[in-house]
Amino acid sequence: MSVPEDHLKVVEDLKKAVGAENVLEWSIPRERRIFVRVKTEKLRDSVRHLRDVGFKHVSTISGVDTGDGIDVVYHLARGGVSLALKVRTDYEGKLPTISDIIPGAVLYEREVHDLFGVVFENHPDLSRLILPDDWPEGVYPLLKKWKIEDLRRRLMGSG
Amino acid sequence: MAMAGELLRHLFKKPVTLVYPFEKLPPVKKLRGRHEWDAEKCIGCGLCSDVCPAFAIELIGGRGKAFKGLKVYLDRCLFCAQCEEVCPRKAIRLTEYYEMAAYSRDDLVLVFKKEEAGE
Amino acid sequence: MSWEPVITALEIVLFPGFLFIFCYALFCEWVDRRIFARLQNRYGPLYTGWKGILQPLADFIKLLAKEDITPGAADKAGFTATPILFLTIPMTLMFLVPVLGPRAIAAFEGDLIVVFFMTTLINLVVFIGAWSATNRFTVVGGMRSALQMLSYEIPLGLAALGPAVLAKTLCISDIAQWEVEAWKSFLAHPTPLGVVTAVVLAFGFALFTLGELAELEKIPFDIPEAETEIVAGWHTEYSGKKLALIRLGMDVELIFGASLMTALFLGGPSGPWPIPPAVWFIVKTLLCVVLISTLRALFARFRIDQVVRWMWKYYVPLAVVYMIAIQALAVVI
Amino acid sequence: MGEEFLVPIGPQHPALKEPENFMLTVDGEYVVDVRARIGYNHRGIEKAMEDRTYIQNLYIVERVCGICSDSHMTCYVQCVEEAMDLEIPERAEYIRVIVAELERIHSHLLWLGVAAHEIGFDTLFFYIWRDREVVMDLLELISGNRVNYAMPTIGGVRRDITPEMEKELRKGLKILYERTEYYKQICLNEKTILQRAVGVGILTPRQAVELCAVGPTLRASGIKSDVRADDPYIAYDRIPFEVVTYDWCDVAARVMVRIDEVLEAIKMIEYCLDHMPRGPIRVKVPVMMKVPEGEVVSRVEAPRGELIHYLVSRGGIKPYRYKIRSPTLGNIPAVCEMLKGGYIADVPIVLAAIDPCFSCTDRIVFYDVGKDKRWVWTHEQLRRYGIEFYKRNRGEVR
Repeated sequence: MSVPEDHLKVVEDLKKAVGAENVLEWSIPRERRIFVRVKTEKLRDSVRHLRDVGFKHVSTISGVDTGDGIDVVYHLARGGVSLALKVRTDYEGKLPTISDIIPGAVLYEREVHDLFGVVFENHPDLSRLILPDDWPEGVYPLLKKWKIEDLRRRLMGSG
Repeated sequence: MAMAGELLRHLFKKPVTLVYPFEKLPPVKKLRGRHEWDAEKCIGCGLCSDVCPAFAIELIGGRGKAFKGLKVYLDRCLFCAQCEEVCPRKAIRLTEYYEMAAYSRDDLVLVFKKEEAGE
Repeated sequence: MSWEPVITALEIVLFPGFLFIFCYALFCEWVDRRIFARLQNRYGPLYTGWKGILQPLADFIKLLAKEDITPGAADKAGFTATPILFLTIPMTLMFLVPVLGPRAIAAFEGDLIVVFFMTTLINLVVFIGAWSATNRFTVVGGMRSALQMLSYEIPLGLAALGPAVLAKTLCISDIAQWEVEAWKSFLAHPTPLGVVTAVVLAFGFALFTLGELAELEKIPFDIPEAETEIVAGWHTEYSGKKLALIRLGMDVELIFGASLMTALFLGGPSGPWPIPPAVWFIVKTLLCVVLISTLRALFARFRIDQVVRWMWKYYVPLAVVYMIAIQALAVVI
Repeated sequence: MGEEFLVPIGPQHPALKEPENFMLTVDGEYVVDVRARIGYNHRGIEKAMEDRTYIQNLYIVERVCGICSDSHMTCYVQCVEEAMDLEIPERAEYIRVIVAELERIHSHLLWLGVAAHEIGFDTLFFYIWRDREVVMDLLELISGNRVNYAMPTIGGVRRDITPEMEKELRKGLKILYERTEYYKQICLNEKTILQRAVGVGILTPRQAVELCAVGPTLRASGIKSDVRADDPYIAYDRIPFEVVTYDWCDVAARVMVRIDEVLEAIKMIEYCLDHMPRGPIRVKVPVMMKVPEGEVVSRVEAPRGELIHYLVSRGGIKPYRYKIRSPTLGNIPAVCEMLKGGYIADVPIVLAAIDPCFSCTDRIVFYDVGKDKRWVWTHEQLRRYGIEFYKRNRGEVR
C-alpha cells in the first residue's frame, strides 16, 4: 500500500522541527494513521509543532506498561488523520504537561496519572479522577505487576 | 402551548403503556433468553465454558469422559449467545424465555445434568 | 337544648370539615395524577383500589410508617414546625370558603384579606423550613420560593379583588352569593353591560389561574422544587411523617386554590336546584383541578429570573389594567 | 453575599442519570466555578480485557455502555480486524451501518426526552420516549435484544437482515421520520423550551477546539467534524450523508444538531436498505484466534461523538493493552466551561446537552475474575458495612 504524500510530510516536518535524531521511530501502517516515537525531552516541542500544523485535537492519552517502563501515547487528530505520538518514561516517572498547549488534555493526563502513576509536571490539578479517594497510594491498577487478585487482596483485606 | 392539540387528542385514547404482568408483548423471534440444553447432543467439549466472557458456564465433572453436565449461572450471564454460536453440536441454545427474576442468586443457577445410562 | 353546637361540631370534624378535606384532598391528588398521566398517554395510579383511587392514601400511610430523619445540623424547632404549619394553614383556610351552602362555616366580613395574609404566610413557612434544614438545595429552594412569591403575590391579589370590588364586600361567601345573584339577573334581563362584566371577570379568572399555578408551585412555576435542578427544593430534607404532612398540605392547598377559584369566579357551591350545593362544589372544584393539571402538562419549567422578569413585565401590568377596568365597571354599575 | 457557597450536583442527583459529581461554586443563582469528579462507575473493564480472549472481550467491550454499545463493539471489531488484516463481506458492512445508525436514532431520541425532562417538560419527555420504542423494537427485531445488540462480531455480523425485517424497518422508519419532524417543530415553536435553550451554555468554536470537544457538542459550535466523514469506516465512504452543523453554539443548537442527525440517519438507513449487496455476512475466524503483534488505533463516530480505541497486541490470544476513550470524557472540560457564568437552573440542561454517559467514561475496578468465587453481599452484610462505615467516619460524614 502506498503511503500518502502528506502523511510523509507530517513526519518529515516533525523531524525538521525537533531534529531528526530526536524522532526515534515512525510508521504509517495505513491511510490516516501515523505512529511516531520521540525522545521524552522533545515531547513539548513536538506537541507544539504538531498543534501548529493542525493536530489541534487530543483524542486521548493512553499509557502502556511495556514491562520495562511506561509508554505514554498521545493520540492527536487533524480531521480524519490520527497521529499517535509516543514517549517513554520510567515507572512513577515524570513528564511535562501539555495541558497548557492543548487545554483539552487536562483530564486525560489526570487519568494516566491515576492509572499508571506518571506525574505530569506543572499540571494544574493532578487529584484523583477515576479511582476512589481512599484508594491506597502507590497502587496503579493498570500496571502489569498488579494482578487482579493482588488488587483485590490489597483492597478488600484478607476477608 | 405548541403541544396542546396533541395532548387533547390523547386524553381519550388508550394509554400506550402495557399493564405489564397482565398484558405482555410476545417476545421477538430469536430473542436471547434463558438457556436450554440437549443432553443427547452434548459431547462435553467445554467450548461454551471457554468462550463465555462472564465465566457463567461451569462444567460438572470435567471435559470428555468425566463430563457430567453443565451449570449455568444466570446471574452472571450476559446473554450474548456466544456459547450457542460455538457449540459444534448445537446442544446449548438460548430460548425466548425472558422472565428470570428471582429472590436469591442461588435460584439463578441452572443445573443441567447428564442422566446416567440405565437409571 | 339546642342542636346548633352539635351540628357545627359535626360540620367541623366530618363534613365539610377535617375528614372531608382530608379525603377530598387525596381524591384530587388522584384526579390530578390520572389526568396528567392520560395527557401523557400513560395510565397513572392503577392498582390500589378502583383504578388506583386509593394510591394517594396508600402513599400517605406508607410515608407515615417511614423513618423520620432530622438532619444533625438542622434547627429542630423550625424544621419540625414547618410541616405542621404547612398543613394546618390551608386546612384552616378551607373553613373560609363556602362548601355546604351559601355561607362558609367561619365566614366573616374581611376573610378575603385573611386569606391573602395566610397564603403569604405559607411562603414564609416554606422559607423558614428551607432555611432551618440547612441543606444547600433547600436553601436555594427556599430563596426561590420567596423570590417567586414577590412576583406573583400582588397580581394574584389584584385578580382576586376584582369580584370583591364589584360585589362591594370582602367576604368570600358574599362574593359568591353576589355572583349568583348577578347571573340570575343577567339571565333574566341580558344587557351589554352584563356581557362586558362577564368578559372582564373571565379575564380575571385567567389571571387568577395563572397566579394559582405559581402559588401551588406547579409547572411551569415549580421552580422552588425543580426536581432536576435542586433535587426536591425546599423539602429535600424532609422524610417520613413530616414529608407525609407536607404532601398532604400540598394537596389541601390544591383544593383550597380550586375552591377559591370556584368561590370568587364560578359562584361557589350554588347551582340549579335538584343537585345539592355540595355536589356542585365538587363538580366545580374538580373542573378547576383538571384545568390546573392540563396546564401543567403543556409547558416546560421557567427559570427563576425569567419568571420574575416576565411577571413584572407582563403579568403585573395586565393585572393593573384589569383592576382599572373593574373600577370603571364598579362606577358604572 | 460574596461567600463561597458550594452546591454538589451528584454523585446522586435527579438530573444525572448516572453517578458523577460536579462541585459548583455558586454566588446566589450564578455558577462561578465547576470541578468535575468522575469514577463512581469504574468497573475495571480495561484491566479485565487484558485477561480475556478476543472473543470474550467482544462482549465485555459491549458492556462499556448500554446506549452506545454497538459503537464500542464496532470500534473493537474494527481494531481486531485491522490487526489481523481481515477483510469482511460487504453485506456485513452495510448491516453494521444500519445497526449503528439505528443506535444513533435511539440514542438521540433518548437524549431529547431526557433534555425535555431536565427543563421540566415531562409531557414531551413521555411522548418522545413513547416514539423511541419504535426504534427499540426495530433493534430488537434485528438483533434479538433491546439494548446490547451483539451484532458485530470479528469477521462480520452475527445476524442477517431478512426481507421481512426490511419491511418492518421501512415501516418503522417512516413513523420515526414523521414524529421527529413533529418534535423539531415543537422545539422550534414552544416558547418555554426556547427560553430555556437559546443562549444557554455557550461554547464558542474557539473554546470547543481548544478543549477538544467531540461529536454533536462540537458540531453545535459550527465545526464540521465527524469521524464518519473524515475517517470513514465500515461502509460510510459509500453512503451519501450530510454532516449537520449549527453555529448558534448553545443548547438549542445541540438540540437541533441531534434532531437533524436523526433525520439524516433515517435517510442513511433507507439508502442502505436500497443498496444492500447480497452475499455472506461473515467470514469464519477460529475461536481461540491469535492476533499478530502490532498496534492499532480505531475511531468511530458514536452518537455522542468521537470514540477511540487503541489496541496493543503482542501476539497471543489476549490483548496486551486495550484503551478505550469514550466521547463523554472528551466533553467534560468543555461542559465545565459552559457552566461557568450560567444559572444553577441551567446546570441540568447544559450538563445534559453533551449527552453525558458516565458509565462509558469510567471503566476500571473490581471485576470478579475468579471462576470459583462468587461475591455476594447479602443485604445484612451491606447494612453492617454501612453502619460501620459511618461509625468510623463520624464527624467527617454529615
